[in-house]
Amino acid sequence: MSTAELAVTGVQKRFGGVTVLDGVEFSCPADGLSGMIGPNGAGKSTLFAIITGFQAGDEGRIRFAGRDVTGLSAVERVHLGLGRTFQVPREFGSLSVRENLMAAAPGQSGENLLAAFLHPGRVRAEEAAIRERADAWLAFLNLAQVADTPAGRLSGGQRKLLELGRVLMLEPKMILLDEPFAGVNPVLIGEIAGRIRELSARGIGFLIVEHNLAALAALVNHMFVIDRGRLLAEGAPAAVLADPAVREAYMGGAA
Amino acid sequence: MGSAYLINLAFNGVILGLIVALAALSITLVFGIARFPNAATGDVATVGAFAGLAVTATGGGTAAILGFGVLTAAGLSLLFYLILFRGLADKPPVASLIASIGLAFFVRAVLTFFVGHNQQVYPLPIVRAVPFGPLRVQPTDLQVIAVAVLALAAVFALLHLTAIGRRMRAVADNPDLARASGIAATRVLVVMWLCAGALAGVSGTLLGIKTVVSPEMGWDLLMPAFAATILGTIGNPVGAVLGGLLIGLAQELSTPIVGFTYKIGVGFLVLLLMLLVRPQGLFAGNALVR
Amino acid sequence: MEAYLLAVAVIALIYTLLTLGLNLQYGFTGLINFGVVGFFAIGAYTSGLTVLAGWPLPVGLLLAALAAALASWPVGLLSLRLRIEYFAIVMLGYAETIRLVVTSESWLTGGVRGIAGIPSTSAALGLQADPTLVTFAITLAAVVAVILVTRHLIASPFGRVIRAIRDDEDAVRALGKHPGRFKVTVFVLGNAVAGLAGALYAHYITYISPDQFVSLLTFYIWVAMIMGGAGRIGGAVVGTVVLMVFVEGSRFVRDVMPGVAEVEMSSIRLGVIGLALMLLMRFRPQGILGTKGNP
Amino acid sequence: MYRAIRTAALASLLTSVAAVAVTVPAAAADKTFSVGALNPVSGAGGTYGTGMQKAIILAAEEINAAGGACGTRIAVVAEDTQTSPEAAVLAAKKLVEVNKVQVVMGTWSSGVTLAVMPITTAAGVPLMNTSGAPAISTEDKEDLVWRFQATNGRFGQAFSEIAALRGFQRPATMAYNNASGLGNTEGFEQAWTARGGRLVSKVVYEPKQASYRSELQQILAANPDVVVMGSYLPDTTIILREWFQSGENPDLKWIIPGWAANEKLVEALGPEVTAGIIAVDSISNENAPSYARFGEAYARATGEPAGANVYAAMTYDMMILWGLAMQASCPDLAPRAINARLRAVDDPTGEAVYGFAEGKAALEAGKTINYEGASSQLALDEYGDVTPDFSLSVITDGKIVRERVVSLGVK
Repeated sequence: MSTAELAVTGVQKRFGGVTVLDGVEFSCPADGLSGMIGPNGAGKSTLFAIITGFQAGDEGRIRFAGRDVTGLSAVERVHLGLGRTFQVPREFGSLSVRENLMAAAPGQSGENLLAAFLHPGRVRAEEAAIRERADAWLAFLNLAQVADTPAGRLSGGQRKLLELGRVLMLEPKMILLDEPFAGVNPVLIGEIAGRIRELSARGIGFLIVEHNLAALAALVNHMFVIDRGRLLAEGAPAAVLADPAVREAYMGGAA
Repeated sequence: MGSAYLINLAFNGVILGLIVALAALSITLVFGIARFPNAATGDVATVGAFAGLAVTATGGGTAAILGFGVLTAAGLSLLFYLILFRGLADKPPVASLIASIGLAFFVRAVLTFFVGHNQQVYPLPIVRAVPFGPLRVQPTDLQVIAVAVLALAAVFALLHLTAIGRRMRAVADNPDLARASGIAATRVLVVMWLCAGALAGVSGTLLGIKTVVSPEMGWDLLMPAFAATILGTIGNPVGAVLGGLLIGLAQELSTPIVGFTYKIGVGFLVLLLMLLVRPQGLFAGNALVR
Repeated sequence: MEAYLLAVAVIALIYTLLTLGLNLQYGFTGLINFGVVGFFAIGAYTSGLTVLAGWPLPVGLLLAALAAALASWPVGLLSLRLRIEYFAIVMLGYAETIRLVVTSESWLTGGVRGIAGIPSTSAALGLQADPTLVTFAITLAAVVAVILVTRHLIASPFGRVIRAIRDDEDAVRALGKHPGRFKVTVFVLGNAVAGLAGALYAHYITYISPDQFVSLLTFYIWVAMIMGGAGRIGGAVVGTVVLMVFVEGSRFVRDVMPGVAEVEMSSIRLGVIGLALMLLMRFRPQGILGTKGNP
Repeated sequence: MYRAIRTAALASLLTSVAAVAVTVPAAAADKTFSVGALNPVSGAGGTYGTGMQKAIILAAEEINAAGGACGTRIAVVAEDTQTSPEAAVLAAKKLVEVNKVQVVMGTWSSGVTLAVMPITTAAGVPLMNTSGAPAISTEDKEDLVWRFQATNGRFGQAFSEIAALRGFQRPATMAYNNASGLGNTEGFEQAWTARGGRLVSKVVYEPKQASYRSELQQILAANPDVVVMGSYLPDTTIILREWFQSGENPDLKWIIPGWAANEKLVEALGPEVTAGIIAVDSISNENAPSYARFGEAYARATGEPAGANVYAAMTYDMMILWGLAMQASCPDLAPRAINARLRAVDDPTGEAVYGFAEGKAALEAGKTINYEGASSQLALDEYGDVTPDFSLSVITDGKIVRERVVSLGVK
């Protein structure tokens, strides 16, 4: 068991009388490129929220980067290098695209009110550096031409890229993407997938929840299938998609 | 300061609490379904009380006051939904909250413009209290209790025994459902606003019977009603009623300790303490459903 | 005429301070503060009592801002645990409680009788000049200072985060930043400005009593902020000017239109404020000047 | 045709502007003295403000009809305090700075008077008010503030006088938590304990409540024989109804200020509940010729009896007294000079006069005068406060019947 991994053991979650997660267990390498699928209502979103610390599970443990993070807040998990995006992009609509990225930069002394007034020189120098990094990521994500546009005016696909850029400012070890392809046109899907592949090659890990099975299968190396709150199958994408149990679950889920 | 004194204080608290509970129930219904705290609730209650006054001019008694007051308040509540709150439904709840404060001011301004600031009184006979052991029960108290309990029972029956009530609870549970089911949701909202207005009307007329009718009475009722609503968890009808009673009791029973000027603050203090311990309200759990 | 306009301007500037403080909280950070008048009152009483006790005016102003900040800190912390609508109502109650304390603790505040004979700004500074002029100068300086500080703050990394919080708090958390720390700071800061405004008010009117600190003032300030456009510094100034022209203008309307029954003026004022709140929320939530989506 | 109408309209507009421009200097040449009427036309004092303003104008007309004071006509500029200190401050600034008034009269609530005082005093302009708060006397360092209403404390003294007259032994007090409510009951307590009596219980209550039963319970538990109230109409209505309904202490008597124990109270509660209530009010100088003259003019101007607005008589007296002081100060019409003559035209040793024309004639004849006002005999004391009489009325069969007039006596 390597320390550089995300491991989920025995996670349970109930809402009222409904069991949403029923002892999910899996682990994936923190520098790998993994995908997660499952029919509607399988509990993916809840699991995602529990892994990132936005919800608390009733039972079970989450380990990340060699630590038990179960009791940590969402903010603390980010500090350990676990980044996330949202299913529906949650850009800061009134901030410009560049500001969205700059806001994400960690460890800014200008975020301290006193420092913002007392050490203008230091804050200015930091800002210049942060801006440079933000612009570099914007160029990488092909968003440089909209850097000064309010984020609220971007198209759906651009918002997905923006969210990715924002997470990248955190210099995370691993990023959890929640449906990065949902509502994005095929051309942009290709572009987003290309960026993810390149980032993965640079050593950033990904766990991607997605409904677009074809696009996901083409992107990831390893796939998990969740159904009725449990891990149903895992393995190479082709093998998983060929698994009769998985097909059954998807048929059943559709009915 | 014997037990008789305390029993009487507690009884006062219950009567006060019931009137607050009715307004709180109105607020909680609106919050559970339309998703914002309606600050105009108090002023709808005031209009109900004034409407009751209008029937006394033609010789109406308690029943006529209540009936007409409740009808007017219910109609007004629906009207406000149609002309104001419906158009705000797609904006953040804060927009509706601020607009409802504006509406409250506007209603009060219209009232004071036409009837002035002077107090009015329902011309009902004043009857002596009947002693029950140490307790002195006034006939109006019995009326207040009976009407309040009836109104509360009617609302709970509506919510739990009728098809539209079940749908109201479903919408309260899941706001997306409201969006998905179009026309049905409109019917739910119409019934809900009528119901909320009627409850405010009962609260206003009962307050008028107990005290005097003045344009400011509803706004003054609003703070304790809000406190009761939060205390019992916004959107929870049982909680709203118990919250109202709790605030009434806490205010009156605290007077031997904190005195009379601070007793209004006690309701708020209870609320603050509760929020520190249980930020989600006393009766957490999902909205109107459980 | 100049002196009268100057007097109106002083009140307008004091309101502008309140609007600027609220704008920082709601306009830039999305915090709902329905307790503005409470912190205004704390500032007024703190500075009034301090200067009456013989301390110099700057100490009074400073303590006023500090006291308001201190009083808002615990409720600011509470705001982090509460839903936004709960907090809105809690703040209404908090302002009312402050008024209740001021009313009841008469050994300190004079109770319902209030405090008379508070030294005016010029008296407190030992100047012979017209108190209105001195208050005007100090208040104007305060407004300019608050505007400059706010602008610097909004442009700073701190300001970027609070604007991000207004747009989406969960997304800020996903970036590894605690929204709470920022929200409490902004809440306390905005209320310190309200406290300062209260102090200037006390030394201008020179008499304060609980009756002067009712929730209507809070809503005046909300109207001013929303009219000018939440999240716009210039909007706070414009909104307050529009409000003052309306409130004071009604005085002159009566001279022109004697047909309007005079007793009903207060009803009309309240009604117009109410109508303005409704119409703005319904049709121009971004304010009179604001453009949609780009504050 | 259309064009002609427009030209005509324009021409008439221009002429009217020109006319205004001409009349202003003409009026100035005729010598006018500007008086600011600063009354609570809207807000809580709205019931009285309009009448108070009318009374000032009536008095000014009376002075002008008598050829003015010291050959000078009085011009009244009216403003609304909105019964709010902040609005009043702006109104006062406008009066003093824009309209250049040289005296301000008619502020009503204590908060307003206390807020306006520093402005008028700084401008050297006297201020005449109808407020009750004692602080007004102590804050008036330059003797520029004059009070035409009984202080809260004097009301309390009157209550005590009446309680003693009626032979009560065990009084309790209930006060609405504001300056006036507290002033009345504390004034009573002071005067009563000075007589060697003591209170059996006292309660201060917050207004705007649905029920005062808990407060009442505490009072009734002490078994008082009379409750002295510092209250207003709505709370008095509720308290009395709850007392009656409770059936406790049915023989209890109530001493209530006149602004709460009035026809409206009887209308709200009926004759049975209100039977025996003792209503105390400061009264106008009802038997004086000045009151008769004022009452007639007031009724003609407003269509209401003078008795409906006790403050109107006070503001009337302000204007008349000021006019007489102007006459006495003639030819020096500086505000401070006139201010210094106010006591001189209210001199107890002087010849009693009941109107401006009469007073002016006496002054011109070189006599010392004592203006006997419509609101009271005035008798301004060292603080500039008047000493009015009080009425003791008892509600009997739903009617408010006056029993006697109580004078606290002039020091």
